[in-house]
Amino acid sequence: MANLSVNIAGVTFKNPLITASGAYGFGREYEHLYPLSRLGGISCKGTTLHERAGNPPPRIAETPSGMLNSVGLQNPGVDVFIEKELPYLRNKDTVIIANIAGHDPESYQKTAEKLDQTDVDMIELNISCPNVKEGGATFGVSCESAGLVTSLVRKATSKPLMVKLSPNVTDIAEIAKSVEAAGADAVSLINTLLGMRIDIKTRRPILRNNVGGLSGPAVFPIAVRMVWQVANAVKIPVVGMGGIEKWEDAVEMMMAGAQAFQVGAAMFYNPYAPVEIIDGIDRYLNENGIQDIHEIVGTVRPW
Amino acid sequence: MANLSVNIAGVTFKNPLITASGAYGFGREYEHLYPLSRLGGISCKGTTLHERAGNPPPRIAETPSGMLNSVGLQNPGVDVFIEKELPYLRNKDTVIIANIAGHDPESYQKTAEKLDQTDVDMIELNISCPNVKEGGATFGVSCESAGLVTSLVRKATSKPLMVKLSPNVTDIAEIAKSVEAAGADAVSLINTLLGMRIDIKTRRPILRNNVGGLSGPAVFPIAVRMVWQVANAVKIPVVGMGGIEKWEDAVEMMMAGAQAFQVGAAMFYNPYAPVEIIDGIDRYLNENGIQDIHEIVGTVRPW
Amino acid sequence: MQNYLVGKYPVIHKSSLAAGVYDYTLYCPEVAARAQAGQFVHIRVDGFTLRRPISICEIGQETGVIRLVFEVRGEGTKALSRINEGDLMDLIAPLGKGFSILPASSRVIAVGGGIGTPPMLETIKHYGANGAAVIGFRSAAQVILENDFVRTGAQTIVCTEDGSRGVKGFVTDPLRQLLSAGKTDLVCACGPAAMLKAVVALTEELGVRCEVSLEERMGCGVGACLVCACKTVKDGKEYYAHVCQDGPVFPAEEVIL
Amino acid sequence: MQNYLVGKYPVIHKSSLAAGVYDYTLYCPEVAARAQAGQFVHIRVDGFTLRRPISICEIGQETGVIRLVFEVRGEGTKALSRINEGDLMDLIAPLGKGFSILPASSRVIAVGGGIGTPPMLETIKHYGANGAAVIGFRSAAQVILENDFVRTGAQTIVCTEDGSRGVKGFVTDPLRQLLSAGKTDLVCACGPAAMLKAVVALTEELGVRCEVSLEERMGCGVGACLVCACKTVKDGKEYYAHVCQDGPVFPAEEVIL
Ligand SMILES: Cc1cc2nc3c(=O)[nH]c(=O)nc-3n(C[C@H](O)[C@H](O)[C@H](O)COP(=O)(O)OP(=O)(O)OC[C@H]3O[C@@H](n4cnc5c(N)ncnc54)[C@H](O)[C@@H]3O)c2cc1C
Ligand SMILES: Cc1cc2nc3c(=O)[nH]c(=O)nc-3n(C[C@H](O)[C@H](O)[C@H](O)COP(=O)(O)OP(=O)(O)OC[C@H]3O[C@@H](n4cnc5c(N)ncnc54)[C@H](O)[C@@H]3O)c2cc1C
Ligand SMILES: Cc1cc2nc3c(=O)[nH]c(=O)nc-3n(C[C@H](O)[C@H](O)[C@H](O)COP(=O)(O)O)c2cc1C
Ligand SMILES: Cc1cc2nc3c(=O)[nH]c(=O)nc-3n(C[C@H](O)[C@H](O)[C@H](O)COP(=O)(O)O)c2cc1C
Ligand code: FES
Ligand code: FES
Repeated sequence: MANLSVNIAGVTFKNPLITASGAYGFGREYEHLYPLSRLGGISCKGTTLHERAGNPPPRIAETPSGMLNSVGLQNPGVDVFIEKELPYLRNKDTVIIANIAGHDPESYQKTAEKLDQTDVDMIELNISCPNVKEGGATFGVSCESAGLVTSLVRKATSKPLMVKLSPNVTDIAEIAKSVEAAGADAVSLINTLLGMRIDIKTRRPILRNNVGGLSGPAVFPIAVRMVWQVANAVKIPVVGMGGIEKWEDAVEMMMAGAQAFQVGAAMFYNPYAPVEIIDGIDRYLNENGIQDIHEIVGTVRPW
Repeated sequence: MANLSVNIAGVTFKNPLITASGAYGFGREYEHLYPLSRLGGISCKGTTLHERAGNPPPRIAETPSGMLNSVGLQNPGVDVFIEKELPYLRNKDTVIIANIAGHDPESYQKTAEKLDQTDVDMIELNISCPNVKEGGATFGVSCESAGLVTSLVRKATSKPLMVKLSPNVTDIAEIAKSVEAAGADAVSLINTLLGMRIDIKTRRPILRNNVGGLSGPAVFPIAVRMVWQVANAVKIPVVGMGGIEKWEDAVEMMMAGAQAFQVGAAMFYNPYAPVEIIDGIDRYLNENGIQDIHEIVGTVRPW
Repeated sequence: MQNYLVGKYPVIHKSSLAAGVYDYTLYCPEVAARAQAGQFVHIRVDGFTLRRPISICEIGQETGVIRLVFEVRGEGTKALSRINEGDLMDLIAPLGKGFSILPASSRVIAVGGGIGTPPMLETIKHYGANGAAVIGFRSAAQVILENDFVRTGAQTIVCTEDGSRGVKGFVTDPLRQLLSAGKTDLVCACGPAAMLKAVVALTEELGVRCEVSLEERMGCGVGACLVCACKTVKDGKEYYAHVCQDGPVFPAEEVIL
Repeated sequence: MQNYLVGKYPVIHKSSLAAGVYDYTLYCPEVAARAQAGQFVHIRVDGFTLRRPISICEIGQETGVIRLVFEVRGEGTKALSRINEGDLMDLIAPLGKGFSILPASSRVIAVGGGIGTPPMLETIKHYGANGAAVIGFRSAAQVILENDFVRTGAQTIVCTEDGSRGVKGFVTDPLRQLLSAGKTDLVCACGPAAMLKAVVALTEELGVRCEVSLEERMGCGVGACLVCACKTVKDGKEYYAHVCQDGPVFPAEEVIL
């Protein structure tokens, strides 16, 4: 049996699969299909300091091999998260990652402070939500603001800190370097790409928010490229995501340099995707006589 | 019969469909399927001052609803283009757009100067080819350099000048504004998004160039969003492209703000795509009692 | 507590009820065993990222089947309509909260509009002759399921906007008459927003309990992704409920149409 | 001058020749009428952006059919292999430059390796008993088309790497013997790069004219997009030719393997 466990910023994941923030809730809706303990980790729905109603519907539009969403961080606020979701997840035997967003550096900081007192295993700092003006995307697109938010949150908590990067930038490796310098223990990427669809009958954007975040298989080649660039630019671990739908994609992402990976949209069409991907990787490693999953990380040999 | 003709920077296109640079050669390979006069225009394969061998193969990789290419501007140089391709195309009764690239501002300028003496109808300035170090992508990602190349070429020619923008940037509307200010008569977008695929069996990038440009339906929602942003930021006409495969997509792109559009990758799986799209738009306009194609341009009403 | 299934189930019957409207029967005993009127299934369509939600039209608990009736509206339903007898349909089912089930002796009126009509069939079945169904369509060519409703024993009133079949006009006129004729325990409605609005206004006016089934674009279909938001009011507070989990059926007083 | 067709043609026969190797016959008189040995077709696969290039294995000019033999290598060929008799295949065809056609009285040897074997069948047919075919496979289980080659009248030598069928070893040994036995006008080869390399070295050594069929990943398939580059030498100058238009068949002296 190959070793599937990975260690990211001091946290041990029993396998490298993490369900992506916002696409899996807190796992409640899937638990009767398979135990959540099968998952390496769960990145919880994005939480903010105070409750957020989210954007008006429609919040989703289909695109070729992908989808746009504009949920807009609907969530009950960090206090409810701590009271209600955390105790539920705590005894599921999987790594709990709190994903946080904010509308200014202080709200990020305060949210992180509250989580510092809890037993979440890791904080994922979302500075890249394209769906709300206050969703942090503005922080994620410049090195200065990305670094600033990261260093403030860094001071607010001693939890392992992973910063989630936006793909809507000219040079993602530069942003990664700046959050690394500001104290991030890991980076995760990519968040969604900003996109738009129009209903040609009504001549209105399908999303009530006009624009939304693109995810799903369509973005996979962009995600692989960015993970490769970032993994070559920073020393901290990289968690890759964007369009992973089958075990081959996960292996490709890891070869590009990801130590772990997240899966989002694929679970909408295939609720069993997480376990199928883990089982596929396990089979792949065994069939190829690979003892440890680490042996494939970053092994792509460029020409 | 609805009027399909559009005027961009003083050039009249009999319909808004232009075959995208690099995906259609000079039309020779398709002419026996339908006359090239059916096309609004042809944006010719990117030409450089001197011959270029292009990148080593493989130069193409498949992705979900898309493809990566890394042709690397293989072309015989602008002189051969002028001598051999231009006379051929000239009597095809369609608008000829010369697409030019360069490795430094001077080579752009010299290429434009040579074309200025010819009867090409329009120059498309490619500052966004991600496939060669000298392909201009570096010019396309900052406002300063994009503006600089544009103004040099502007001085070199009195031909209508369209600047082709890169999507690999944080704020494409800013770049559009800077090339507008530098004298561009129109902008076209999007060029390809930088992507990567890895063969997990060999652990090598599928493309010999490691990375390549993503195009095809996968990028369509990103292209629509960018066209919408740019059309709202500049006064010069916008030519939209990226993932258009059917007439509905073209109509959507025009509603987002494009006065004309280009079609690339779709022709690989459907060589008849150009005529099917034009016929579809024609039918759509007639069925909806729309007299003139201009009536749909930019008509999306945001929420 | 979730108890949906994920699986591929064979189509044992397919037919067309009207232009572009298809009628499928699937053999899926486990789904049929736990399904309730007003719930829906989420269907995977080859080549599309998002599943398509379709209401359950009829449930055969003994025969182990469910019936789905849908109209081709876009590319996804067009692709679905190419599935033939013998092929498999990939479902997440059953999903959501259905209509309240009152004692069979209750007076319940089902109101269906257009392609919102199918889920009302299973809903009204339970009440036999105590039920009534008012189903409205644009014109005669669109009328579907009339005989099926008649066979449940429910008084069945067909309306068409152009009067080409049944009562001319909207469902609200016959509904008002039925409601005025005697005490009604529950009105269940599914159809276009304008129809739901009128039905809710009418039942509110007459003080009759009412439940409506809503539609919204969906991602996961199971309550995890929060995309299928619809504005509702509870305890005087507005909030975004989620059609796939909190609905599709909501008490009329909670919805903001 | 281009003269390919774009169309959908019915599959009139399908069978399997070996594990994962499929044999299709399509009815497409217009394609058959203009196709030549060594040319290929570009097949659209539902759900995939890129078409798949497959060589023409046999051409029935009178019967109006072409035959395609391919191996499942990845997702696209897997999807293609699900196409059944009666279904349509969407082709751009015929494409590319085939093998040179010499007078039927010429001595021509066809060399095929693995799944590179199919195009050699139509190629050698033309020469009847003047032809010879050397076809190599990993082991007995992979051997395909042997009887078809025998039926052309050509002397047919099967090789397997493990000796489980025919001659043990690579195609080059029997090829050398055949070439030494008498004057050969042309060697035509298709197969893995290593095999082509060996065949080209051998024919060069013996001064025999040789043509090889190359593979490269393709976009348009018709010469417009320039993605299918392969390095060649002409008049002492290296340049990127394009497999879909300048090839797939090239004179051995022009290719750089
Ligand atoms: C709970 C529920 C039950 C439904 N039951 C039925 C039924 O029994 N019969 C029936 O004919 N239709 C039903 N619908 C509507 C049906 O889901 C849509 O007509 C269908 O999704 C359209 O898909 P498409 O691919 O044809 O259209 P497209 O416009 O191509 O679809 C694009 C995207 O928008 C979504 N979408 C488009 N219209 C709707 C809509 N009205 N509601 C939700 N999503 C939509 C699609 O699911 C898809 O994600 C129901 C919808 C919901 C929410
Ligand atoms: C001119 C020509 C003739 C051919 N004739 C035959 C034949 O007669 N029988 C046969 O079995 N195979 C033939 N091949 C190879 C065949 O095209 C590939 O095996 C097939 O494209 C693989 O597709 P896939 O989806 O299974 O693999 P994937 O790896 O999933 O394909 C991904 C992409 O890579 C391309 N690709 C992968 N391998 C090759 C390859 N070897 N050559 C070209 N493109 C490739 C695919 O076309 C696709 O675009 C030929 C190739 C060429 C260029
Ligand atoms: C419906 C939806 C909601 C999301 N919400 C969040 C969120 O709250 N916080 C966050 O960091 N990312 C969020 N994301 C982004 C995903 O976590 C992930 O980065 C992205 O979807 C790419 O992965 P995928 O292609 O596998 O879906 C959301 C994505 C979707 C589809
Ligand atoms: C094979 C290939 C070659 C290309 N070569 C060029 C080029 O030389 N110059 C250029 O400006 N764009 C080039 N492009 C980009 C296209 O013109 C277009 O911007 C892009 O493909 C998006 O459109 P699509 O999604 O319809 O293909 C090329 C694209 C492809 C697929
Ligand atoms: S569709 Fe995901 S929560 Fe309703
Ligand atoms: S595949 Fe387009 S030129 Fe060969």
